[in-house]
Amino acid sequence: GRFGEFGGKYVPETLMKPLEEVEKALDEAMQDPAFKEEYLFLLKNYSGRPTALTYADNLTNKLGGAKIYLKREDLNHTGAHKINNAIGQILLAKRMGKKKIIAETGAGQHGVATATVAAKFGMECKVFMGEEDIERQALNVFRMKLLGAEVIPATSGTKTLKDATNEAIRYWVQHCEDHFYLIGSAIGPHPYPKMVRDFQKIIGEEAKQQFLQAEGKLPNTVIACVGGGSNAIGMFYDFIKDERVELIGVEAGGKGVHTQLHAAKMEKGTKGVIHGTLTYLLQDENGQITEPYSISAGLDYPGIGPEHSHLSSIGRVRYESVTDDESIEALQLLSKTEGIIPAIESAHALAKAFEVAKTKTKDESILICLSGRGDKDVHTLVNLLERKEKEYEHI
Amino acid sequence: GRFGEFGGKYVPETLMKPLEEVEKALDEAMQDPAFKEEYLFLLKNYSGRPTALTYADNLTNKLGGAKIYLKREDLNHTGAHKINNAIGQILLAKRMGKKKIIAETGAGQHGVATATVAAKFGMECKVFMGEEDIERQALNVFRMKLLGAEVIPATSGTKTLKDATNEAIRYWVQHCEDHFYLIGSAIGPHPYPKMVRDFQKIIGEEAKQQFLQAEGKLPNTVIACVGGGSNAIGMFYDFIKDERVELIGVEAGGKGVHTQLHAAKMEKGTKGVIHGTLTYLLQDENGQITEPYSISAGLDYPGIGPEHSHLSSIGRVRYESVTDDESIEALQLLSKTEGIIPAIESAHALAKAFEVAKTKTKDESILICLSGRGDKDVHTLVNLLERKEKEYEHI
Amino acid sequence: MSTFKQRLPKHDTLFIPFITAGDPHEDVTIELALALQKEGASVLELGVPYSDPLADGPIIQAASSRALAQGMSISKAIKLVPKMRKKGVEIPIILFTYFNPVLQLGLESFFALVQENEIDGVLIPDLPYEESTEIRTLAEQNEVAYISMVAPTSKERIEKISKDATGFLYCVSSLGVTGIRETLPEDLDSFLKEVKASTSIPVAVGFGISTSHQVEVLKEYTDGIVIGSAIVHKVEELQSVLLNKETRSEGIASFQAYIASIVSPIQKCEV
Amino acid sequence: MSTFKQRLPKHDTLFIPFITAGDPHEDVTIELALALQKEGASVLELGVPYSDPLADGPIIQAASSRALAQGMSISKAIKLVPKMRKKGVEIPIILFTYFNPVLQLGLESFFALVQENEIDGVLIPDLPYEESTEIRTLAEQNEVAYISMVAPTSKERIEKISKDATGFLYCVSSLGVTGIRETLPEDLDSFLKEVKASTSIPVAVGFGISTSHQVEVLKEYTDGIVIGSAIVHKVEELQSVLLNKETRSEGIASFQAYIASIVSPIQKCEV
Repeated sequence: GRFGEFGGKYVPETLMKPLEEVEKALDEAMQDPAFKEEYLFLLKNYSGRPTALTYADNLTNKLGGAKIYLKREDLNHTGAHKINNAIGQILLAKRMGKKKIIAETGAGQHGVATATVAAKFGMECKVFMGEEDIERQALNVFRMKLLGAEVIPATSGTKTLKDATNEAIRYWVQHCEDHFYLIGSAIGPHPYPKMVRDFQKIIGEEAKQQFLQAEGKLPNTVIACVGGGSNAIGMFYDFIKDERVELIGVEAGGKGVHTQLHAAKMEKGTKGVIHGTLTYLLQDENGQITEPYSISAGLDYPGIGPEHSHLSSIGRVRYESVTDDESIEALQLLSKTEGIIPAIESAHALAKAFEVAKTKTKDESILICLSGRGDKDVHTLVNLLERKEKEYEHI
Repeated sequence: GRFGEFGGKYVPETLMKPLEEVEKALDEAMQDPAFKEEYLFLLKNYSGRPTALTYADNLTNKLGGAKIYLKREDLNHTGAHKINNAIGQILLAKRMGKKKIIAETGAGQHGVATATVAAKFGMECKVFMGEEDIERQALNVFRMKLLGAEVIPATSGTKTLKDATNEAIRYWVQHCEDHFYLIGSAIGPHPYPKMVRDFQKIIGEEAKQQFLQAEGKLPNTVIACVGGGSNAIGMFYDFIKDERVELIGVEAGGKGVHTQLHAAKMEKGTKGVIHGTLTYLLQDENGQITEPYSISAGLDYPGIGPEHSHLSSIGRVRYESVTDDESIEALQLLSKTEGIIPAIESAHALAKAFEVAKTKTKDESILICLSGRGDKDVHTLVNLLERKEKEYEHI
Repeated sequence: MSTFKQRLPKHDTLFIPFITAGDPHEDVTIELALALQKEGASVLELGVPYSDPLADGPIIQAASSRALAQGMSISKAIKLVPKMRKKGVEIPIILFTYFNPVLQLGLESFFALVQENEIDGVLIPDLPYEESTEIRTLAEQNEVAYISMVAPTSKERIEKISKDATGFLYCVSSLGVTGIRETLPEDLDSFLKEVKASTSIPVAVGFGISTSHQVEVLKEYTDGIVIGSAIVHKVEELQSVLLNKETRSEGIASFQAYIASIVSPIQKCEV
Repeated sequence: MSTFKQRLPKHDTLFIPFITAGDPHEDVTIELALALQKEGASVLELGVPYSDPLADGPIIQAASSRALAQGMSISKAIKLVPKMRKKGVEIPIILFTYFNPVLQLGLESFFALVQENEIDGVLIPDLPYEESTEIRTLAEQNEVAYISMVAPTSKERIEKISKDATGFLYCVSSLGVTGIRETLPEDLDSFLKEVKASTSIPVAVGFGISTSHQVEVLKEYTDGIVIGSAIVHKVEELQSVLLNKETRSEGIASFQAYIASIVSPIQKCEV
């Protein structure tokens, strides 16, 4: 249950048995061709995979450097990569005979994905969500309810994703006998980070095939944004063995990593335990976990998936950060030149990729994981851009 | 330029030449394998086609009748079938050497699709939208702007889709030399209804293939909602020759076709000319076009595509209507049982399909065009369902 | 022979004004028609208000809305004509209407009404040549002029349109809808020359003409000048004066003075 | 031999109260410790407040927040213990802390601090058996008891956990986090019997115990009873009285009375 020194199971004893059961069921499922078949069937016929690989010709010409390719996870059912994992885990829950699902959510994307698969499988679904996030993301809350899920406000701590996760785990401790906890990112105690990776690695597998078909060779660089890191690990995994492919994970630099307002765990965090796993995280000198910040609700999580910590420690993946402003600029640029409004999360990967593209030749190419669509962020953007306009007027 | 007695070109003389040019360019393009290839390339690599065919197993079991299959146009880039046509027409515009695009939009879906392809092709884009709709659909307006389009308020008449279309046509009359008018539904003067059909018929072609693969036979019934009717004609077209397949178009019954508040052109309309085509439409005894009503912004258009009028007149397609309330119920049912939140437009087709399914045996099957996703409607639904709750409390 | 030709005055340059029936009131419309005749109108274009006037700019759209709010309809507009005749309007009257109201009456009934009510011609701006075969036949049978339009984009279409044109041939001055334009296209003269060469009936030009200067320049190249939006705009300005019965004659006088100022370059006397 | 065993009073049934260090103030914590000893506490569980206390219910979470707001930290909590000793607390003191604060100190430094400050045991609720090898070794080297937990879900895990347990073995009464429960699981007795059979060290039960009735019933099946949330809840109730120096002794008296009422079924005297 480790990735190098990272990972593990740092949970109350009560959860050890349920975790062992998940692990055992997962191992068996992964050996069972029927399980994989059903997983792939649903990805194709329910979520619409394979997702497209889009060559951003306009943008490539505009930047004048490396060719830019986008892996279009935004085209999945519910609008992001989250569904890949939700489908995998709900199939496992079904296999384990569970009929009740728990999930945590920040901005609501994983909550919507979980509520979606729970509806599809006729299961009861409880989504824990910070009280503050419930207010900020009212539309996603409504979507979850429409899908039949119960949204439970997390009122402890900072009332955001971190605390929603705490509450979900606490609820699970109490109800582990008949509930399956469907974690949304490559975090949490073993076997979750591995399981989430295995249900997300289809992103990179598909992208590699599609890229080879389009270009006849591997990309020079693969870039993905990292909050907990599920889209990134899913995108990177199949490329890890291709040593000449440069892999870059992009964290949320918020207002800048020199300030307190960021979510750059790799750059500014230290090793510690969060939500059951040993990894890099943001904490104070006493080991109290601190609240991260990012304009992107999907990236402001204080920890990072343990496999990323490992990939960083062995130097296979480079982790960098991008600020709020840089990500918004990238979002606007992609919208205007390619007609694709990306999620603000994904726009972090784009911002880094655009920067890198300019330093490369036209023979080189960059593959970016466009993890989700930006429709969910339009509210945030309206407020932000209106505020910017006003600030500008004041000058 | 006719479908039986319907269709034609009822436009000011100034537009006759531009229309002839569009027609000529279209005929040539359709003969050109390179054109079709680029169209299909973009559908695949940009919009993510083929869209999935989803078997709604839960729902089928729940209703206990015919098998229900959903053609998932909601999985397209930008969230609806609109993009199929927008891609086709912008390719034609490019072929004709045009660099400026005009479009009309009601709820904003076609506006977003047009702004999207205009961005992708580096073209200037003006979207005409009723002043009232601009207010009601602020998020879609923002999306269009983010994509670089200019949104021009239509301030005449009822300030909704009908008038936005009038304004777009007037603008086109004035600027037809360098502008391409990208119409969003199977309406307007010839060759638009035919062109839109030809760019949408991929829906039915794909669905038929997928259905044959899944079931080994044709569906008994194919159902689609009809506003202007582009998703419906796209879905039906490839099935028209399969005479044993029952085809049903579903119009918006609004508050009921016995009231004034509906958009049921086939059931309650009469023949006339609207936006350059002869077809069924809603009008008063003096031939003044009246304002339709539907909870669905995409269905409340006073006319219907002329090919539908033809298909109705020859008895090949049956047109029925579904009320606001029935569509919302269907929307909720699909969300809760299949984890798919459909657009309110598409929910009209669903409502009719569920009704029909119950009357059929388990050996029979129904194929429904799920024309778009419901995310865009969440605002409407929140308001509606909150109001219903309040009404309920008052009882 | 059509009544159009019989009624057409022998003016050197035809002045063809447009007003919307029922704007601001049908009584006023009658008086406006008379006033226009007094100021030398050769032909009157009487517009039927329509909910979706595709070929019109904002000024005539607004007039349509006002007239519809007054309850005006195609039948009522047609029935206004005998009242005009009674009051002394002798020039040809052309009914300007979109196609849909005609269709709702039914083509046969429409022409029966038109003929019965002493209307001399019909102009349907959204019924291009190719869609007008039946209506042209009916017009001919009913001895009603069917006014055809040609536009700067018409090019090789001019020939076929001209060939079947009756009454006068309406040249759209520039791309666009009706309205007031500061400047007219530079190549308008060559376009008009081409059209004139294609037909023996009078050629009139319209869309955007609003000043006496424009009239002065254009009369060299054309047999007639259509003025719509400028006139309708003046009616809108005078609306309240015209609606009030006590001030109406005062309003009509202002209206006439305005018309006189625009058409001053055209001689009123017959040739 | 560990200091835990040396300091453990020979009570028939061990009463093991839990309080959060620094809630509502570190001075109060010391007095509460003394008061608990007076009311027969056999072992004191001193909780280190933590930002993300996964194993705790709302009552102890709230106490953590209050203590953190007071500036409490793991080092400060550890350094409270000598002050308690100085005031007369003689029973074993167990530091209850989540793993992350320990990790930030570094395991070696942590144990050095623990030993130096006369702490007798360590309980880390989110460090299950499999992850605790290193820490158990260090605990042994430092002669500090490492308190292990078993839960109703532990099943076949009980054996290996028991084998390596030191101090006392903490049985979690039911699935869930800390808190006050009206009823305890029906099959708790058989679970406790099974655990007792697996070890020679005392077996204590905790999670959810809050009434003298529960204590009465449970003492038949267990060597000790842990009471946390009920006590912390009382502290929260008395918060303002306890914070005010003038009313503090009054508050401590109320606190003691409450404790006495819960633990009444347990004899205070040593066996």
